[in-house]
Amino acid sequence: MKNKVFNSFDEAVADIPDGASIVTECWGTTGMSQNLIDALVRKGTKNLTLITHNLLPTVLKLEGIPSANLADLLPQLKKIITPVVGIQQLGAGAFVKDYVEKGLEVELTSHGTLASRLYAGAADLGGIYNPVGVGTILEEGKEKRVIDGREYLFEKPIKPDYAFIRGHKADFYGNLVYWGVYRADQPVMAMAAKCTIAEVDEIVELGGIDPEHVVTPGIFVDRIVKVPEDAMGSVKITKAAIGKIGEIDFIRKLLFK
Amino acid sequence: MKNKVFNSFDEAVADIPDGASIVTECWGTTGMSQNLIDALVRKGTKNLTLITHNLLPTVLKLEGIPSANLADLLPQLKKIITPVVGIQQLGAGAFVKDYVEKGLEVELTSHGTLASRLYAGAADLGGIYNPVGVGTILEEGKEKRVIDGREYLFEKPIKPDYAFIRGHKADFYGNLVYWGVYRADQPVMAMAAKCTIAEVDEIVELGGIDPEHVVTPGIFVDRIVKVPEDAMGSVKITKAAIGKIGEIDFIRKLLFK
Amino acid sequence: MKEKLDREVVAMRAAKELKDGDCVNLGIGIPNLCANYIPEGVLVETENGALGYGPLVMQDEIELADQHYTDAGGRYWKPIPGMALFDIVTSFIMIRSGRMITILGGLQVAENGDLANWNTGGGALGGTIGGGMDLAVGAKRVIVTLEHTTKSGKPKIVKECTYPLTAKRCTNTVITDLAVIEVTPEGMVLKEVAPGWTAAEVQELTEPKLIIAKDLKEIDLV
Amino acid sequence: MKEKLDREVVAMRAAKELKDGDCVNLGIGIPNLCANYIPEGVLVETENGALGYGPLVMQDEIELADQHYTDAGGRYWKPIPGMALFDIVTSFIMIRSGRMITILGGLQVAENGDLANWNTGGGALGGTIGGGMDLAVGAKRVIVTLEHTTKSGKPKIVKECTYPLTAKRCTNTVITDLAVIEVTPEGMVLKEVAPGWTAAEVQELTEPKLIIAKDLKEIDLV
Repeated sequence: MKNKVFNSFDEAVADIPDGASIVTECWGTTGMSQNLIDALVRKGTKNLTLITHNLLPTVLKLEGIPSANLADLLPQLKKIITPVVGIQQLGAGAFVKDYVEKGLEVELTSHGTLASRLYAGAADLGGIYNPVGVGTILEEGKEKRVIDGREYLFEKPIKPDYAFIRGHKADFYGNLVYWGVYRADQPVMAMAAKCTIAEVDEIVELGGIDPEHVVTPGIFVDRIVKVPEDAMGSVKITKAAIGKIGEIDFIRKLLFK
Repeated sequence: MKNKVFNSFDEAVADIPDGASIVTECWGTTGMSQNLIDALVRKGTKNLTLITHNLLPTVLKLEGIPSANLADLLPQLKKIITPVVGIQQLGAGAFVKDYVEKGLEVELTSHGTLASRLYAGAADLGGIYNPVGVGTILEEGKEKRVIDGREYLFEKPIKPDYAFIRGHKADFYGNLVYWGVYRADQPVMAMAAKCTIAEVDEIVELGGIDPEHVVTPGIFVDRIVKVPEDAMGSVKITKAAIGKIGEIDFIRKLLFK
Repeated sequence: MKEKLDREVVAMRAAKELKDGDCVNLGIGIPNLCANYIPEGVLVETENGALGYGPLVMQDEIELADQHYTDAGGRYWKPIPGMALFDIVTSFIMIRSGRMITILGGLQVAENGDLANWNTGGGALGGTIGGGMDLAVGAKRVIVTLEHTTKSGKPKIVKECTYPLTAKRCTNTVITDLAVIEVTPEGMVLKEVAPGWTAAEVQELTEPKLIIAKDLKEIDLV
Repeated sequence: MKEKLDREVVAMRAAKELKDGDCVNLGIGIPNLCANYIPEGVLVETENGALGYGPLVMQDEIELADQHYTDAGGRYWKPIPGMALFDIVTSFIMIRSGRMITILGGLQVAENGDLANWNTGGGALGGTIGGGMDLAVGAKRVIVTLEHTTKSGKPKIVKECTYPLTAKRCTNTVITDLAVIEVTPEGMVLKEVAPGWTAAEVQELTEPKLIIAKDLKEIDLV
């Protein structure tokens, strides 16, 4: 059986060349492939195109909370495709602005459009006509077409070179299940990318995942690395981080009812 | 809590008007919503557009096997959109031909294109550029466009009025799981249709389906009917049918190794 | 000056628009506050992939917070039986296929239903699009909640939006701290006013000409 | 006349193209027969939504047949650990995203790789498209298995297909009862011939001019 399990995050990202495009998940700090991102930061790969739902606010890091942080990758980026440049309250918009002034290209999109474009990439489509963004700044530079009396914008598929995804359990074929809202963008990212690398809580034997419950079939997962218990993004460290977040008043107000 | 459970198949299809479009599953005899189809045959609704992967071979019925049969709906159809008009070995092509001569319109498509068009309908897209069918008879009447050096055909979304789907378990919100390859087209059909009617083996309490295992969230399911144990398509009847199929030599050779 | 409704009351009034069987996605701002007043049988959706989940975790129950159960704004919620978890492709099909009601915040709403709610004018980096445009275009009903005027008293309900748009002609109902307004093909119809306010007083703080509903009444939370 | 390989042997030779870690979708006809000869570590996919499933149910074990576990051709298979079940959207993404190898049957293959395999000329009703066009366009490698000639001895490997096409320029490898041929930008390269046959004899039954591989060898099943 072909071995998809890598022993280290550094090995798993070792072949990613300068100029590659990478899609990864970030909703605040949930569902991030923090260990793969850190490995790519260590490797120093340049001129990357990053496709992501979000860029993590840096404030948690500044407060010393052991939290995932996609913003560390900013100095290595040529371009970002995202619906969320930064969360204003946490000052991330300003943070990104510095990089934009130094030449970082930002392509804005809506999150649903990002989902459809990733689907289009995965399903080998040449493009889609999308109703979202008509009459907004997202129209700029896009073909507009009226179909059955309604306006649409032409959007290109997204087919990233690599996806970094965060799973819960993987078996040796790469069949994956997620946990809660960590699922989010991961399944479509895995299908759209040419090479998908997953960091997971647990690796199980074949049969350890009920075939009816598989969310991402193994054919879409090329490499698997287990997240050690004491690594960033592990359940243990994440629980500790939530505790600390609860001590910081303004974040506490933001995140708790 | 809004009640989605209907007590009979006839009630569940009672409001379907002449001229409606209906998408339903048919892979041979697996995954069919036979009881909803039978109810629609009883109702006699006319000028229907049927979207389906397949039309069931009639031969099983001729042989007296208690098996699902979508072909019963043929006299009520104005149009079919399908990748499989009939299975030649079972004589269904000839069967459909009679109806075509009497005015039935057939729109051929590939199965993957059908999946993408249903996705496009569900995701509210105006159209897609599809690489499949270029250079074939499926080109006829379609816009062709070169995108990044490759040819694509423009395909319209499919947004049927009704989906008849076959689930395994449903809870009271309509959250659904399937069983084996009965899943197939059902999830995307449920999402693309304006009104989705499900026939299921079992209806369970809220909590009877693990939230992580839900395949079709309840928002996509408008009506639910339980398949009685002695009805067509129930596990009991289907087992009996397989036994009978095994007695007919030429089908046996077709379906068993 | 007469008193306007407070944000919590606006949220309560907006939540009254929902009924048993509805699925709703709540935006940032006043809509967040609606979470506490959702009628029974209404399922709440979050675009990061959950529908029909339980109440939010309160500040004094932080030990219940689980990173795997958060909404699109990063707030923690409690899992309950009957909820469903799914990916963003499914989530945005829910949102775009006309099955969802959405309650959104707003910076400006125009007479024709145009909505501006994502960007105060800082260019591409001036705000967060997220799933807001998808909700505005795709939802079967868009309810916008906002304060009737800016802090300096300028109308937020305008003839034409000056802030970058979220979507064109998308708003169905506007609920403010002064009024409930329906957007119709004939124009904006004033349906309800805050207690103690007259239609004329609301009109004064509103840029487009309002059509006064025949059955105009006071905003009522029952 | 010299003996050609039988269908079972063609299937065995085709299955030899697969290696550990490959995922393969098998079409109707000779490809069906490959199922018995799939090397270890190769996962078989069926477009109705299963990958990595177990062996087919044999005629003498009908009691194992379960309607919930069938392939696209309606044949019953046995579930095994490690398999995955999914819907057609996921299935056709697998097929179209260049991750799958497919072994298809063929009516005709043209010099440039054009494939005709769905329709013998009866118009729209003349055949079954199913997922065949998706496989031909989307698979990372298309292996076509067919008899080298029609029953009346006419070449099926032709300069241009006369039957309705499945897809243009899609075929990578042709495996027949006489030869293994690679489709390259320079033309069709004859790589292997059936035992006892010469390149010239194969050429005689083939319409396009074949390029003879330097390392031409006999078809070998080991």
